[in-house]
Amino acid sequence: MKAYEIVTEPIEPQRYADYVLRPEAGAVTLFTGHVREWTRGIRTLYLAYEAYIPMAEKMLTKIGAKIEEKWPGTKTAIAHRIGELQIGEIAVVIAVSSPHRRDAYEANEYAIERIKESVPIWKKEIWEDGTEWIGDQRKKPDVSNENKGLDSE
Amino acid sequence: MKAYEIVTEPIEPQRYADYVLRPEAGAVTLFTGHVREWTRGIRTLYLAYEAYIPMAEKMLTKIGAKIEEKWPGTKTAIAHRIGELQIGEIAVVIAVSSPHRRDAYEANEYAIERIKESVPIWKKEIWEDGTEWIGDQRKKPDVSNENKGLDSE
Amino acid sequence: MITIFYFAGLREATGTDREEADLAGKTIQELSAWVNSKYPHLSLDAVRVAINEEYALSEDVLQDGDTAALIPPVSGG
Amino acid sequence: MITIFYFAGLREATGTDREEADLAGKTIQELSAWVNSKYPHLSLDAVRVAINEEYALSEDVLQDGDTAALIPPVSGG
Repeated sequence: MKAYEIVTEPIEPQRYADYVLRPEAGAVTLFTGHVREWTRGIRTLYLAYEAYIPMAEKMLTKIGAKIEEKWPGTKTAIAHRIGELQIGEIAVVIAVSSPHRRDAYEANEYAIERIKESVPIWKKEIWEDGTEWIGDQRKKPDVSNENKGLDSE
Repeated sequence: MKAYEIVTEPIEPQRYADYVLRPEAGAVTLFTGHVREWTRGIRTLYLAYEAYIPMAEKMLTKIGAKIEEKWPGTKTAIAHRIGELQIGEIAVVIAVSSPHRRDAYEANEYAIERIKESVPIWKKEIWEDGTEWIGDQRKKPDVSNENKGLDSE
Repeated sequence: MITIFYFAGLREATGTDREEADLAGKTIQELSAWVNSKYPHLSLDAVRVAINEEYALSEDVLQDGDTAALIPPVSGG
Repeated sequence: MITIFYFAGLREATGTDREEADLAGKTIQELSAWVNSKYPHLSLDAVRVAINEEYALSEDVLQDGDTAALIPPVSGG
Protein backbone atom coordinates (compact mmCIF):
# COMPACT_ATOMS: atom_id res chain seq x y z
CA MET A 1 0.00 0.00 0.00
CA LYS A 2 0.91 3.65 -0.41
CA ALA A 3 0.08 6.22 2.27
CA TYR A 4 -2.04 8.18 -0.21
CA GLU A 5 -3.72 6.14 -2.88
CA ILE A 6 -6.64 5.56 -5.20
CA VAL A 7 -7.53 1.88 -5.21
CA THR A 8 -9.90 -0.36 -7.12
CA GLU A 9 -10.09 -3.25 -4.65
CA PRO A 10 -12.06 -3.32 -1.37
CA ILE A 11 -10.41 -1.19 1.32
CA GLU A 12 -9.12 -2.88 4.47
CA PRO A 13 -9.16 0.01 6.94
CA GLN A 14 -6.96 -1.67 9.54
CA ARG A 15 -3.98 -1.57 7.18
CA TYR A 16 -4.11 2.22 7.18
CA ALA A 17 -4.51 2.41 10.96
CA ASP A 18 -1.51 0.09 11.37
CA TYR A 19 0.49 2.19 8.94
CA VAL A 20 0.15 5.39 11.00
CA LEU A 21 0.79 3.84 14.42
CA ARG A 22 4.09 4.71 16.12
CA PRO A 23 5.40 4.40 19.70
CA GLU A 24 4.80 8.11 20.33
CA ALA A 25 1.17 7.96 19.12
CA GLY A 26 -1.42 7.80 21.85
CA ALA A 27 -4.44 8.17 19.60
CA VAL A 28 -5.52 6.89 16.22
CA THR A 29 -8.67 8.06 14.47
CA LEU A 30 -9.93 6.02 11.56
CA PHE A 31 -12.72 7.39 9.41
CA THR A 32 -14.48 5.25 6.86
CA GLY A 33 -17.05 6.61 4.43
CA HIS A 34 -19.55 3.96 3.35
CA VAL A 35 -22.09 3.63 0.57
CA ARG A 36 -25.41 4.50 2.17
CA GLU A 37 -28.59 2.87 0.97
CA TRP A 38 -31.00 5.70 1.76
CA THR A 39 -30.47 9.42 1.26
CA ARG A 40 -33.53 11.45 2.25
CA GLY A 41 -35.95 8.82 1.03
CA ILE A 42 -34.13 7.97 -2.19
CA ARG A 43 -32.81 4.44 -2.38
CA THR A 44 -29.35 3.96 -3.84
CA LEU A 45 -28.70 0.61 -5.50
CA TYR A 46 -24.96 1.12 -5.78
CA LEU A 47 -22.39 3.82 -6.56
CA ALA A 48 -19.75 4.21 -9.22
CA TYR A 49 -16.72 6.37 -8.48
CA GLU A 50 -14.21 7.69 -10.94
CA ALA A 51 -11.06 9.74 -10.34
CA TYR A 52 -8.37 11.65 -12.13
CA ILE A 53 -6.00 9.23 -10.50
CA PRO A 54 -2.56 10.91 -10.65
CA MET A 55 -3.93 14.30 -9.64
CA ALA A 56 -6.09 12.78 -6.90
CA GLU A 57 -3.13 10.94 -5.39
CA LYS A 58 -1.02 14.09 -5.55
CA MET A 59 -3.74 16.05 -3.77
CA LEU A 60 -4.21 13.41 -1.08
CA THR A 61 -0.46 13.56 -0.50
CA LYS A 62 -0.66 17.35 -0.19
CA ILE A 63 -3.52 17.09 2.29
CA GLY A 64 -1.40 14.73 4.37
CA ALA A 65 1.56 17.13 4.26
CA LYS A 66 -0.68 20.03 5.24
CA ILE A 67 -2.00 18.03 8.20
CA GLU A 68 1.48 17.20 9.41
CA GLU A 69 2.26 20.92 9.21
CA LYS A 70 -0.92 22.10 10.98
CA TRP A 71 -0.86 19.38 13.64
CA PRO A 72 2.81 18.58 14.33
CA GLY A 73 3.43 15.00 15.35
CA THR A 74 0.52 13.55 13.40
CA LYS A 75 0.89 10.92 10.69
CA THR A 76 -1.78 10.36 8.06
CA ALA A 77 -2.81 7.78 5.46
CA ILE A 78 -5.71 8.14 3.04
CA ALA A 79 -7.21 5.85 0.40
CA HIS A 80 -10.19 6.31 -1.88
CA ARG A 81 -11.70 3.49 -3.89
CA ILE A 82 -13.06 3.88 -7.41
CA GLY A 83 -15.24 1.66 -9.59
CA GLU A 84 -18.57 0.10 -8.56
CA LEU A 85 -19.28 -0.01 -4.83
CA GLN A 86 -22.14 -1.81 -3.16
CA ILE A 87 -24.18 -0.66 -0.14
CA GLY A 88 -22.05 -0.64 3.01
CA GLU A 89 -18.73 -0.83 1.18
CA ILE A 90 -15.96 1.61 2.04
CA ALA A 91 -15.37 4.46 -0.41
CA VAL A 92 -12.77 6.31 1.61
CA VAL A 93 -10.55 5.65 4.62
CA ILE A 94 -8.59 8.26 6.59
CA ALA A 95 -6.22 7.21 9.37
CA VAL A 96 -4.50 9.77 11.58
CA SER A 97 -2.23 9.05 14.52
CA SER A 98 -1.18 11.67 17.03
CA PRO A 99 0.37 11.90 20.47
CA HIS A 100 -2.89 13.45 21.72
CA ARG A 101 -6.44 12.66 20.75
CA ARG A 102 -7.74 16.17 20.00
CA ASP A 103 -5.36 16.54 17.07
CA ALA A 104 -6.26 13.11 15.72
CA TYR A 105 -9.96 14.01 15.58
CA GLU A 106 -9.44 17.47 14.13
CA ALA A 107 -6.92 16.42 11.53
CA ASN A 108 -9.07 13.52 10.42
CA GLU A 109 -12.13 15.71 9.93
CA TYR A 110 -10.01 18.29 8.14
CA ALA A 111 -8.91 15.58 5.69
CA ILE A 112 -12.41 14.51 4.73
CA GLU A 113 -13.52 18.13 4.30
CA ARG A 114 -10.61 18.82 1.99
CA ILE A 115 -11.27 15.65 -0.01
CA LYS A 116 -14.92 16.51 -0.54
CA GLU A 117 -14.03 20.03 -1.56
CA SER A 118 -11.23 19.62 -4.04
CA VAL A 119 -9.88 16.14 -4.79
CA PRO A 120 -10.84 15.12 -8.35
CA ILE A 121 -13.08 12.16 -7.57
CA TRP A 122 -16.67 11.81 -8.76
CA LYS A 123 -19.57 9.76 -7.57
CA LYS A 124 -22.40 8.49 -9.73
CA GLU A 125 -25.48 7.32 -7.89
CA ILE A 126 -27.44 4.48 -9.40
CA TRP A 127 -31.06 4.34 -8.23
CA GLU A 128 -33.93 2.10 -9.28
CA ASP A 129 -35.14 4.68 -11.79
CA GLY A 130 -32.03 6.41 -13.01
CA THR A 131 -28.49 7.56 -12.46
CA GLU A 132 -26.77 10.83 -11.79
CA TRP A 133 -23.29 12.19 -11.32
CA ILE A 134 -23.32 13.97 -8.01
CA GLY A 135 -21.74 17.31 -8.56
CA ASP A 136 -22.29 19.19 -5.37
CA GLN A 137 -22.80 17.37 -2.14
CA ARG A 138 -24.80 20.18 -0.63
CA LYS A 139 -27.57 19.29 -3.09
CA LYS A 140 -29.77 16.24 -3.15
CA PRO A 141 -30.15 14.15 -6.31
CA ASP A 142 -33.74 15.31 -6.85
CA VAL A 143 -33.01 19.01 -6.54
CA SER A 144 -29.71 19.28 -8.39
CA ASN A 145 -31.15 21.17 -11.35
CA GLU A 146 -28.32 23.65 -11.36
CA ASN A 147 -25.95 20.88 -12.27
CA LYS A 148 -28.07 19.38 -15.02
CA GLY A 149 -25.70 20.62 -17.65
CA LEU A 150 -23.10 18.25 -16.26
CA ASP A 151 -25.39 15.29 -15.80
CA SER A 152 -25.32 12.11 -17.72
CA GLU A 153 -29.08 12.01 -18.17
CA MET B 1 -18.48 -9.37 22.04
CA LYS B 2 -20.79 -6.94 23.80
CA ALA B 3 -21.38 -3.43 22.53
CA TYR B 4 -20.00 -1.98 25.80
CA GLU B 5 -17.40 -4.04 27.51
CA ILE B 6 -14.30 -4.27 29.65
CA VAL B 7 -11.96 -6.88 28.20
CA THR B 8 -8.69 -8.50 29.22
CA GLU B 9 -7.56 -9.73 25.80
CA PRO B 10 -6.08 -7.58 23.01
CA ILE B 11 -8.70 -5.43 21.31
CA GLU B 12 -9.45 -6.03 17.64
CA PRO B 13 -10.86 -2.64 16.61
CA GLN B 14 -12.41 -3.80 13.36
CA ARG B 15 -14.92 -5.96 15.23
CA TYR B 16 -16.38 -2.84 16.83
CA ALA B 17 -16.46 -0.96 13.53
CA ASP B 18 -18.25 -3.88 11.91
CA TYR B 19 -20.71 -4.05 14.79
CA VAL B 20 -21.92 -0.47 14.29
CA LEU B 21 -22.17 -0.55 10.49
CA ARG B 22 -25.69 -0.51 9.01
CA PRO B 23 -27.10 0.19 5.51
CA GLU B 24 -28.17 3.69 6.55
CA ALA B 25 -24.73 4.58 7.93
CA GLY B 26 -22.57 6.67 5.65
CA ALA B 27 -19.77 7.28 8.12
CA VAL B 28 -17.93 5.29 10.75
CA THR B 29 -15.38 6.81 13.13
CA LEU B 30 -13.12 4.49 15.02
CA PHE B 31 -10.97 5.86 17.80
CA THR B 32 -8.24 3.80 19.40
CA GLY B 33 -6.24 4.94 22.39
CA HIS B 34 -2.78 3.40 22.51
CA VAL B 35 -0.10 3.02 25.12
CA ARG B 36 2.39 5.78 24.36
CA GLU B 37 6.06 5.30 25.05
CA TRP B 38 6.98 8.91 25.75
CA THR B 39 5.00 11.47 27.71
CA ARG B 40 6.83 14.78 27.99
CA GLY B 41 10.22 13.18 28.23
CA ILE B 42 9.22 10.37 30.60
CA ARG B 43 9.54 6.91 29.16
CA THR B 44 6.74 4.47 29.93
CA LEU B 45 7.72 0.78 29.98
CA TYR B 46 4.13 -0.48 30.09
CA LEU B 47 0.78 0.30 31.66
CA ALA B 48 -1.51 -1.57 33.99
CA TYR B 49 -5.21 -0.79 33.92
CA GLU B 50 -7.80 -1.81 36.46
CA ALA B 51 -11.55 -1.20 36.48
CA TYR B 52 -14.60 -1.52 38.63
CA ILE B 53 -15.91 -3.78 35.92
CA PRO B 54 -19.70 -3.93 36.43
CA MET B 55 -19.96 -0.18 37.05
CA ALA B 56 -17.64 0.63 34.16
CA GLU B 57 -19.70 -1.47 31.74
CA LYS B 58 -22.91 0.13 32.98
CA MET B 59 -21.42 3.59 32.47
CA LEU B 60 -20.16 2.78 28.98
CA THR B 61 -23.67 1.58 28.15
CA LYS B 62 -25.11 4.84 29.47
CA ILE B 63 -22.65 6.87 27.41
CA GLY B 64 -23.79 4.95 24.33
CA ALA B 65 -27.46 5.60 25.16
CA LYS B 66 -26.73 9.29 25.70
CA ILE B 67 -24.98 9.47 22.34
CA GLU B 68 -27.90 7.85 20.53
CA GLU B 69 -30.15 10.44 22.19
CA LYS B 70 -27.93 13.45 21.41
CA TRP B 71 -27.09 12.35 17.85
CA PRO B 72 -30.14 10.46 16.55
CA GLY B 73 -29.32 7.74 14.06
CA THR B 74 -25.90 6.97 15.51
CA LYS B 75 -24.87 3.55 16.80
CA THR B 76 -21.97 3.11 19.21
CA ALA B 77 -19.72 0.38 20.59
CA ILE B 78 -17.00 0.86 23.21
CA ALA B 79 -14.45 -1.45 24.78
CA HIS B 80 -11.72 -0.80 27.31
CA ARG B 81 -8.99 -3.28 28.08
CA ILE B 82 -7.57 -3.88 31.56
CA GLY B 83 -4.47 -5.67 32.80
CA GLU B 84 -0.94 -5.10 31.55
CA LEU B 85 -0.60 -3.36 28.21
CA GLN B 86 2.59 -2.92 26.23
CA ILE B 87 3.65 0.13 24.18
CA GLY B 88 1.43 0.57 21.13
CA GLU B 89 -1.33 -1.73 22.38
CA ILE B 90 -4.93 -0.54 22.36
CA ALA B 91 -6.40 0.47 25.71
CA VAL B 92 -9.74 1.74 24.41
CA VAL B 93 -11.75 1.53 21.21
CA ILE B 94 -14.79 3.65 20.32
CA ALA B 95 -16.77 2.98 17.15
CA VAL B 96 -19.60 5.25 16.05
CA SER B 97 -21.63 4.95 12.88
CA SER B 98 -23.93 7.66 11.62
CA PRO B 99 -25.76 8.64 8.45
CA HIS B 100 -23.60 11.79 8.28
CA ARG B 101 -19.95 12.22 9.17
CA ARG B 102 -20.17 15.28 11.45
CA ASP B 103 -22.18 13.34 14.02
CA ALA B 104 -19.80 10.39 13.88
CA TYR B 105 -16.81 12.61 14.75
CA GLU B 106 -18.61 14.59 17.46
CA ALA B 107 -20.20 11.59 19.13
CA ASN B 108 -16.92 9.70 19.12
CA GLU B 109 -15.03 12.53 20.78
CA TYR B 110 -17.85 12.98 23.28
CA ALA B 111 -17.48 9.32 24.24
CA ILE B 112 -13.77 9.53 25.00
CA GLU B 113 -14.24 12.73 27.00
CA ARG B 114 -16.93 11.09 29.10
CA ILE B 115 -14.82 7.98 29.64
CA LYS B 116 -11.84 9.99 30.83
CA GLU B 117 -13.99 12.03 33.15
CA SER B 118 -16.12 9.47 34.96
CA VAL B 119 -15.82 5.79 34.02
CA PRO B 120 -14.16 3.89 36.91
CA ILE B 121 -10.99 2.75 35.17
CA TRP B 122 -7.48 3.48 36.46
CA LYS B 123 -4.15 3.53 34.77
CA LYS B 124 -0.86 2.77 36.47
CA GLU B 125 2.26 3.88 34.64
CA ILE B 126 5.35 1.77 34.99
CA TRP B 127 8.58 3.65 34.22
CA GLU B 128 12.18 2.59 34.49
CA ASP B 129 12.46 4.12 37.95
CA GLY B 130 9.05 3.71 39.49
CA THR B 131 5.31 3.41 39.14
CA GLU B 132 2.32 5.62 39.74
CA TRP B 133 -1.44 5.46 39.56
CA ILE B 134 -2.48 8.28 37.29
CA GLY B 135 -5.29 10.07 39.01
CA ASP B 136 -5.85 13.17 37.02
CA GLN B 137 -4.91 13.28 33.41
CA ARG B 138 -4.44 17.02 33.45
CA LYS B 139 -1.34 16.43 35.55
CA LYS B 140 1.92 14.89 34.52
CA PRO B 141 3.44 12.05 36.53
CA ASP B 142 6.26 14.23 37.84
CA VAL B 143 4.06 17.08 39.07
CA SER B 144 1.14 15.16 40.55
CA ASN B 145 1.99 16.01 44.15
CA GLU B 146 -1.61 16.83 44.98
CA ASN B 147 -2.53 13.22 44.41
CA LYS B 148 0.32 11.74 46.37
CA GLY B 149 -2.06 10.58 49.09
CA LEU B 150 -3.56 8.19 46.57
CA ASP B 151 -0.31 7.01 45.13
CA SER B 152 1.18 3.61 45.50
CA GLU B 153 4.65 4.89 46.18
CA MET C 1 -23.53 -4.87 56.53
CA ILE C 2 -22.01 -2.72 53.83
CA THR C 3 -19.31 -3.97 51.47
CA ILE C 4 -16.65 -1.35 50.72
CA PHE C 5 -14.52 -1.64 47.58
CA TYR C 6 -11.08 -0.06 47.20
CA PHE C 7 -9.50 0.46 43.81
CA ALA C 8 -6.14 1.41 42.33
CA GLY C 9 -4.05 3.53 44.72
CA LEU C 10 -6.64 3.13 47.48
CA ARG C 11 -6.44 -0.65 47.19
CA GLU C 12 -2.67 -0.53 47.47
CA ALA C 13 -2.70 2.00 50.31
CA THR C 14 -5.25 0.06 52.39
CA GLY C 15 -3.81 -3.31 51.47
CA THR C 16 -7.25 -4.68 50.67
CA ASP C 17 -9.69 -4.60 47.77
CA ARG C 18 -12.81 -4.96 49.92
CA GLU C 19 -14.05 -5.16 53.46
CA GLU C 20 -17.32 -5.35 55.36
CA ALA C 21 -18.45 -2.66 57.79
CA ASP C 22 -21.54 -2.11 59.89
CA LEU C 23 -22.53 1.19 58.31
CA ALA C 24 -26.20 0.65 57.36
CA GLY C 25 -28.16 3.83 58.04
CA LYS C 26 -25.04 6.00 57.73
CA THR C 27 -24.47 8.62 55.05
CA ILE C 28 -21.74 8.60 52.45
CA GLN C 29 -20.09 11.39 54.40
CA GLU C 30 -20.07 9.21 57.52
CA LEU C 31 -18.69 6.30 55.48
CA SER C 32 -15.82 8.53 54.33
CA ALA C 33 -15.14 9.58 57.92
CA TRP C 34 -15.09 5.91 58.98
CA VAL C 35 -12.60 5.05 56.22
CA ASN C 36 -10.48 8.06 57.10
CA SER C 37 -10.31 7.18 60.77
CA LYS C 38 -9.32 3.60 59.93
CA TYR C 39 -6.72 4.69 57.33
CA PRO C 40 -5.55 8.13 58.47
CA HIS C 41 -2.84 8.32 55.78
CA LEU C 42 -5.45 8.21 52.98
CA SER C 43 -6.51 11.43 51.34
CA LEU C 44 -10.11 11.13 50.20
CA ASP C 45 -10.37 14.70 48.89
CA ALA C 46 -10.83 13.80 45.25
CA VAL C 47 -12.47 10.44 45.88
CA ARG C 48 -16.06 9.88 44.77
CA VAL C 49 -18.27 7.16 46.21
CA ALA C 50 -20.57 4.88 44.23
CA ILE C 51 -23.38 2.95 45.89
CA ASN C 52 -24.42 -0.18 44.01
CA GLU C 53 -22.50 0.97 40.94
CA GLU C 54 -23.97 4.48 40.75
CA TYR C 55 -22.22 7.68 41.85
CA ALA C 56 -23.79 8.84 45.11
CA LEU C 57 -24.14 12.18 46.90
CA SER C 58 -22.52 12.74 50.28
CA GLU C 59 -25.92 12.89 51.99
CA ASP C 60 -27.18 9.61 50.49
CA VAL C 61 -27.86 6.93 53.10
CA LEU C 62 -26.49 3.40 53.02
CA GLN C 63 -28.84 0.46 53.33
CA ASP C 64 -28.00 -2.99 54.58
CA GLY C 65 -26.47 -5.06 51.77
CA ASP C 66 -25.27 -2.07 49.75
CA THR C 67 -21.89 -2.05 48.10
CA ALA C 68 -20.00 1.23 48.42
CA ALA C 69 -17.08 1.75 46.06
CA LEU C 70 -14.44 4.40 46.69
CA ILE C 71 -13.56 5.80 43.30
CA PRO C 72 -10.27 7.72 43.13
CA PRO C 73 -9.83 10.09 40.17
CA VAL C 74 -10.28 7.95 37.07
CA SER C 75 -7.71 7.66 34.30
CA GLY C 76 -9.15 5.38 31.64
CA GLY C 77 -8.81 5.94 27.93
CA MET D 1 -0.62 20.14 -28.86
CA ILE D 2 -2.65 20.13 -25.66
CA THR D 3 -4.34 17.01 -24.31
CA ILE D 4 -7.76 17.71 -22.79
CA PHE D 5 -9.26 15.27 -20.28
CA TYR D 6 -12.98 14.96 -19.61
CA PHE D 7 -14.31 13.29 -16.49
CA ALA D 8 -17.60 12.04 -15.08
CA GLY D 9 -20.59 13.90 -16.54
CA LEU D 10 -18.35 15.81 -18.94
CA ARG D 11 -16.94 12.55 -20.30
CA GLU D 12 -20.42 11.20 -20.87
CA ALA D 13 -21.71 14.44 -22.37
CA THR D 14 -18.80 14.81 -24.80
CA GLY D 15 -18.63 11.10 -25.53
CA THR D 16 -14.85 11.11 -25.04
CA ASP D 17 -12.42 10.97 -22.16
CA ARG D 18 -9.65 12.88 -23.94
CA GLU D 19 -8.79 14.69 -27.10
CA GLU D 20 -5.93 16.71 -28.58
CA ALA D 21 -6.29 20.35 -29.54
CA ASP D 22 -3.94 22.96 -30.93
CA LEU D 23 -4.23 25.38 -28.01
CA ALA D 24 -0.60 26.04 -27.03
CA GLY D 25 -0.22 29.71 -26.10
CA LYS D 26 -3.89 30.07 -25.25
CA THR D 27 -5.24 30.80 -21.78
CA ILE D 28 -7.48 28.55 -19.71
CA GLN D 29 -10.31 30.93 -20.46
CA GLU D 30 -9.70 30.46 -24.19
CA LEU D 31 -9.55 26.70 -23.70
CA SER D 32 -12.96 26.82 -22.01
CA ALA D 33 -14.35 28.90 -24.87
CA TRP D 34 -12.97 26.36 -27.34
CA VAL D 35 -14.61 23.47 -25.47
CA ASN D 36 -17.85 25.40 -25.22
CA SER D 37 -17.97 26.15 -28.91
CA LYS D 38 -17.31 22.50 -29.75
CA TYR D 39 -19.87 21.21 -27.21
CA PRO D 40 -22.45 23.99 -26.90
CA HIS D 41 -24.73 21.87 -24.64
CA LEU D 42 -22.06 21.73 -21.90
CA SER D 43 -22.29 24.10 -18.99
CA LEU D 44 -18.80 24.87 -17.72
CA ASP D 45 -19.92 27.30 -15.01
CA ALA D 46 -18.79 25.21 -12.06
CA VAL D 47 -15.96 23.46 -13.88
CA ARG D 48 -12.38 24.03 -12.77
CA VAL D 49 -9.38 23.36 -15.00
CA ALA D 50 -6.18 21.65 -13.96
CA ILE D 51 -2.99 21.96 -15.98
CA ASN D 52 -0.58 19.08 -15.51
CA GLU D 53 -2.51 17.93 -12.42
CA GLU D 54 -2.62 21.28 -10.65
CA TYR D 55 -5.63 23.59 -10.49
CA ALA D 56 -5.00 26.55 -12.79
CA LEU D 57 -6.24 30.14 -12.98
CA SER D 58 -8.28 31.32 -15.96
CA GLU D 59 -5.44 33.58 -17.13
CA ASP D 60 -2.78 30.82 -17.00
CA VAL D 61 -1.29 30.06 -20.42
CA LEU D 62 -1.07 26.58 -21.95
CA GLN D 63 2.26 25.32 -23.25
CA ASP D 64 2.84 22.71 -25.88
CA GLY D 65 2.58 19.23 -24.35
CA ASP D 66 0.43 20.29 -21.39
CA THR D 67 -2.49 18.22 -20.23
CA ALA D 68 -5.57 20.21 -19.31
CA ALA D 69 -8.22 18.42 -17.24
CA LEU D 70 -11.76 19.75 -16.99
CA ILE D 71 -12.82 19.07 -13.40
CA PRO D 72 -16.56 19.19 -12.75
CA PRO D 73 -17.64 19.69 -9.12
CA VAL D 74 -16.07 16.85 -7.19
CA SER D 75 -18.01 14.38 -5.05
CA GLY D 76 -15.53 12.02 -3.47
CA GLY D 77 -15.74 10.76 0.08
